[in-house]
Amino acid sequence: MSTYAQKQGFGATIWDYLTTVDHKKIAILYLIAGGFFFIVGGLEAMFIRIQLAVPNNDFVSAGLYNEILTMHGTTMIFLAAMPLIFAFMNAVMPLQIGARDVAFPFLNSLGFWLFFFGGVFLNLSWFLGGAPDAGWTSYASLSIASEGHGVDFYALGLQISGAGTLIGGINFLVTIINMRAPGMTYMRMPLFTWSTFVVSALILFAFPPLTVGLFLLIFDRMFGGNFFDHTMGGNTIIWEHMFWIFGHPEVYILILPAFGIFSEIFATFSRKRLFGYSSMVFATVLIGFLGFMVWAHHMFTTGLGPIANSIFAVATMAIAVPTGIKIFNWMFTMWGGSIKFTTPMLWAVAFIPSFVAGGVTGVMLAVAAADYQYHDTYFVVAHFHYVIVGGVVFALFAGAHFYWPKMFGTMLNEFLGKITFWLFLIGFHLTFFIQHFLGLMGMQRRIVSFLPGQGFETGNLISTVGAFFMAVATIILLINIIMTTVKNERVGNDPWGDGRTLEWALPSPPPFYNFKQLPLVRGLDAYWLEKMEGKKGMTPAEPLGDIHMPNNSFIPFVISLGLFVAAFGAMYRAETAWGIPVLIIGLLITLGSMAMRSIKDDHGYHIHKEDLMDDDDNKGVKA
Amino acid sequence: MANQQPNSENPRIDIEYRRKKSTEEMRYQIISFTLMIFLTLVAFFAVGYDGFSGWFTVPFIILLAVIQVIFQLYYFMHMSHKGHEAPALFLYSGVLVGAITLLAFLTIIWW
Amino acid sequence: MNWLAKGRLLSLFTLMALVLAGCGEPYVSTLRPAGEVAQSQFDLMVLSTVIMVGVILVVTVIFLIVITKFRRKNENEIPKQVEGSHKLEILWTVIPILLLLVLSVPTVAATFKLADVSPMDKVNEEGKTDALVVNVRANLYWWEFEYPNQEIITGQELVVPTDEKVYFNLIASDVKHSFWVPSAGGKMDTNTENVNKFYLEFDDQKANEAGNLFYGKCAELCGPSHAWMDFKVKAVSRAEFDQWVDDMQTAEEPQAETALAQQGEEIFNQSCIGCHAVTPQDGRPEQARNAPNLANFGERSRIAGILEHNEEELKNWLDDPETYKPGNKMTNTYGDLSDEQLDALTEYLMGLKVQE
Amino acid sequence: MQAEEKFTAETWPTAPERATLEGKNKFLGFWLFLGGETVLFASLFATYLALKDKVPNAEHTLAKDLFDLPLVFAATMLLLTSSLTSVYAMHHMKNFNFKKMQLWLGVTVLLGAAFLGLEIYEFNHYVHEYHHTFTSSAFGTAFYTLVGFHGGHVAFGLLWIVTLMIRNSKRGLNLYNAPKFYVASLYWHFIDVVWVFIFTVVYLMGMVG
Ligand code: HEA
Ligand code: HEA
Ligand code: HEC
Ligand code: CUA
Ligand SMILES: [Cu+2]
Repeated sequence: MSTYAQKQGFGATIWDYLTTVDHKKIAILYLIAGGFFFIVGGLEAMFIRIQLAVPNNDFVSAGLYNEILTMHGTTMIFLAAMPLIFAFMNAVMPLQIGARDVAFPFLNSLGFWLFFFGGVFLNLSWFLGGAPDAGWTSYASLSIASEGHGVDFYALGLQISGAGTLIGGINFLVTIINMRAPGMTYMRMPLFTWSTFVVSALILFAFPPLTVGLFLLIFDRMFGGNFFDHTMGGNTIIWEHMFWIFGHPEVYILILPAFGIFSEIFATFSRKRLFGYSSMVFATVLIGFLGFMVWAHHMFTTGLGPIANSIFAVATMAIAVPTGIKIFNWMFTMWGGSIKFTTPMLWAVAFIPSFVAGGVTGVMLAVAAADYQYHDTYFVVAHFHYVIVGGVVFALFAGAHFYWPKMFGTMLNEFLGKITFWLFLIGFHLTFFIQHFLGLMGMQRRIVSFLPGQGFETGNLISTVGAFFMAVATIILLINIIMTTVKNERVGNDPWGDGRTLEWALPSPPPFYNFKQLPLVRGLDAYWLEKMEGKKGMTPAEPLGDIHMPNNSFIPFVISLGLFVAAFGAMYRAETAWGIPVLIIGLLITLGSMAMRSIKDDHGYHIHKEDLMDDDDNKGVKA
Repeated sequence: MANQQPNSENPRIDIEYRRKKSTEEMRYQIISFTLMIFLTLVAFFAVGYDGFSGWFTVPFIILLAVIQVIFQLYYFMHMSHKGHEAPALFLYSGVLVGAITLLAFLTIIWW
Repeated sequence: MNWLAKGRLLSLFTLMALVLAGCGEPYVSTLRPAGEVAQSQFDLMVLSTVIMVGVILVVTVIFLIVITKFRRKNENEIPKQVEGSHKLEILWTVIPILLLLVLSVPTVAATFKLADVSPMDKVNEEGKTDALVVNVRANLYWWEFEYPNQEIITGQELVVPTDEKVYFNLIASDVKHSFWVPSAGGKMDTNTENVNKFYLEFDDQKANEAGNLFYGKCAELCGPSHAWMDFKVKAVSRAEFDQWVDDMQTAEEPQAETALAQQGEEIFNQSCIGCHAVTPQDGRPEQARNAPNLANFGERSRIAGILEHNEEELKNWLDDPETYKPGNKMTNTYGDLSDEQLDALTEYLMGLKVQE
Repeated sequence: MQAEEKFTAETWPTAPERATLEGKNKFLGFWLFLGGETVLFASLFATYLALKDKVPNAEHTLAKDLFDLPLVFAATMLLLTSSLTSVYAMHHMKNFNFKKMQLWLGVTVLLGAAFLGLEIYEFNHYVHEYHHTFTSSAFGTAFYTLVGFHGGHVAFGLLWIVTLMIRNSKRGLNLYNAPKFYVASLYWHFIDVVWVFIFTVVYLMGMVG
């Protein structure tokens, strides 16, 4: 079963990826799938912007618009941003703590396949009678009333991919707690690892409410339940709470890893250690903690009453403090440093003003009484695209350029990278800055079109033009990726020259067992410390020995496939004869493959010391 | 990765001693089980007995449930043993998030 | 806010207010507040914007210094590895906290003030309130406004007196919507299971500037025609309002004057009366009132909330409501109408007026 | 390798479930999972409490008239006892006594199955005697969802433990399966923890009103 030292054909490579349990390959899978869904979500965004370019436009119909809008939000959040973040976590975090692998390689692969099948399921709705159309928030009264299967696709698809995310979160937590290399204390962990840790904890506690909420929705829509039917005693506000108890932490699940990536980039390209490391850690934890206390700021106009609104308003504002600490620490990391404006650094630098602009509008939204005006207008749309695009997407682009060599062993072209950056930056501000004013001038969000004569024309046109800049920028990035891959110029372990953390001590890409010998960590920025002492690499913490590796497995794919099949059965259960059998078959596939996993012992295999010895680090990457 | 984690147990540890320890622990388990049964009985009686008002009974039986669960966690699930710092941290975080959820649902979901 | 009332801060505020107030149309923009509620929300916006602009300025200044001064000049330079600075860190922890305190006090105050609907609950001897109360019922793409004390009902166009508080009971009859009159004040959701209450106030002078007609919107996604679930607010003086109420209360069964109108009435009574009432005192229960009341349709300013109020558009609407509001509840509830029938109905409907 | 090493009572580690890295990971990962489950059940409890006695009209049975305390008491005793028997099983696991461990696990499974039987009887009773069904009211939906989720956990737990027992019946204890047994017993205790709140919050508080 070993994939060690084999030359592979195309079919074999595919099979390898379908069965891989190697965190670095799973990272690549996440990158490809997440990147694909980003393009899909981006195309949906383009449709939105084209439709809204001029008043009374009929580029898309009203019903279709609602589907596009819902799928844009859902796809971007669940199927693009989160998986892309998971890509970097998988690729980098285990290396950063000096681990040979994650704690549960099998579950890692299961997490990916669940996400993937959930996402595919959700998107198949386009071809099977219509996508969900109740907004990414799927508020209960509308989502119950929505006809067809759109919302069923939403509920079942997110349920499946949500399970994958939860599994991923637990896996990262255990990896960080149990598998740090000797000397890698908590307070020596790089910030990206810290943010992975906090985010995984957020996932652990935020996804169960979503799971429950989705179950309630599924029960009501598909099994005659009455949770949200007020004529039967139900209450739609339950959904709103459940969704936002998940939904608010979710936005910090998106942004904290972005903060982590930027922390690494700022330190690297300023050649300075992170300013105020311990308060950065503290702020990350605090943001995560406060993230659970503020969800009702999305419900100020629901009618919770002034006491609840005031409490949640003040709690929300509090988050500005730890976030501010981070902003200033980043700027003072650069202060006195030696800044090199590489592409990743450009993204990082541009992130500061962009994100601060989005963050402060967040605080404005937290002013409950004023939010009665902002809520559900383009002001909110502007706010969250400023934080999400200006924070998360910038970080993903930065991370893609920064970690590309570590993941693939080649460098993206810096010139094209900079073009992508400038086009995207300009497009981003053009698109979203003006939306603040549109909102204040009275334009609600989620409208398929607007009537002339309200003063919305110019603003919307500008916004649409901006979106095209972003699309072109994204296309240039794709070209860059293709060119780089075709050229295939290999780079060494520390291609940026300024790497600080452990991953840069390994070849690019690292051998599948990561570390031949676990490194001894002697402080923060472990690799930098060694470099400053004139050493080439890390000092090993153990003698060379056999390495235990897990076997590849096709089971995660099959488990996820089973749920995918079962979801179709569940959905068409009521109107077709084949629904129930398919549901049962799907569940049997899943349970059967789970049983197989637990019945067949899988102890993995060993790489022998002797094989490691002739394996030269720099060309040791054959898998 | 087995070579990363040498077995920390001392193989010469006195088996008799271990047996004794473990029997002793089992005795604690039985005691906590008895207490749990007792608490359950009290709770059922408190509800069955008409003399108490709901204002007393409800907090009272919830308190009993919490005590009982603490027994479960610390004795049956060994959270009193060492090496349970991370489990405790995450379990209590879960309890906190859950408690906030419950509080919200009891106060700001009306009627 | 006395403590602000001097010095440069004030001028900053005025400047901010001016910049913002330059935006939008007076009948729809939150930046052109036309009443007490919108005004207090606007004040909060200005206050928070000033603080935020301050924050952004500080960040920008440090940012610009950093990215200009500390560029790498020499490939071999290794800067000093600074761990941090407690003094600085305390500084940027404490200052934001202070700024947020400044912001949260008026926030909480305004939140409580805007939630004060106690006059709604004060009932006089007749079992009515002295305050003006309107029951708003939101339905898929149309609005019903019931004046419980006056015992009249109207649809799509809310009529209110200026310079006094108008209290609202808000509920939805199908899915959730949200009631929003941007220039008069923030929105409030109409939930399906419970009544929400709040108040608005319309300034007389501002109403004049806006042509006495404010735009109202649905601000919660509610289906395909969410974008077109508009309504209008006619803000008139108390005297005019009283007159209107009186006319509404005394309105009788509509009399079709011309022959064409009578023909229209006939068609209407066959196909439409099951849903649409034509008198302002509709005694039917809520569930039966499943279409806008048309008693004063001839005096409206829009058809179905969005179309120009003229015969042409009315015919278009009656001919095919689906093109204008996809998914609306009127489509396909009556047979195809011929051109003559359309003419007749139009004549009849345009004649539905309560004021002379 | 270490995981398949043969042990005797003397060489068997004191904390066999955490003696290997895999075991340690499993142990911690499972505890974290339980942290998430806590939130999951808290959300279900919250939903139930928000919808308790919310019925469309006066003809529907409310919690007060519905619940049958003796039955619940019996179920509670079964589940509490099964928690103790699984403690016994782990006690023997740590003493490297495979036979006794299997025996006590078997008892646990029987008690759990009896509990499940009672629950099914109870649901059936409510449906037929009181027309209190999943679809009859929001109260009904919330009740069956919360209690049913717990019942589902019990059923899954039974399946899991039985699979473990059968799979390992010929092999005895080793460091590869010890964590599996341990984790399954943690799961079983957690089910009991949830039940303690169900009988308190749903049934007892339901009777108080
Ligand atoms: C990555 C995602 C992300 C992030 C990081 C944030 C961050 C914040 N968000 Fe945002 N938000 C969203 C994503 C995000 N949000 C989304 C998607 C929605 C809409 C969902 C929907 O309805 O579809 C939303 C909606 C939303 C609302 C509801 C609006 C409405 O619907 O009416 C509110 C209200 O309080 C809010 C507040 C905040 C606040 C206070 C922060 C804070 O965390 C920001 C903190 C940062 C700063 C403040 C800047 C840096 C700080 C300093 C430089 C220090 C000094 C600053 C001060 C003293 C102010 N957000
Ligand atoms: C991660 C989250 C995320 C991201 C990255 C984005 C990115 C963008 N969003 Fe989105 N957005 C949301 C999350 C996000 N959004 C959410 C949650 C909502 C709310 C939904 C709801 O109300 O329910 C929303 C809503 C929303 C609206 C409001 C719709 C409405 O209320 O009616 C608008 C309108 O302008 C918009 C625009 C955009 C634009 C222009 C981008 C751009 O940045 C996108 C840029 C990317 C591209 C343009 C890629 C395109 C690439 C190509 C075209 C390549 C060509 C193809 C090939 C070569 C094959 N978004
Ligand atoms: C099922 C009930 C139903 C029937 C029958 C019906 N309508 Fe309607 N009508 C509605 C609804 C609902 C609306 C609101 C549509 C919207 O705005 O979404 C409406 C709107 C209108 C409007 C615009 C109202 C306004 O206040 O601007 C007019 C005019 C109208 N209908 C006339 C008619 C005529 C004429 C007929 C008969 C030929 C008719 N309706 C039959 C339900 C009905
Ligand atoms: Cu009604 Cu949107
Ligand atoms: Cu939020």
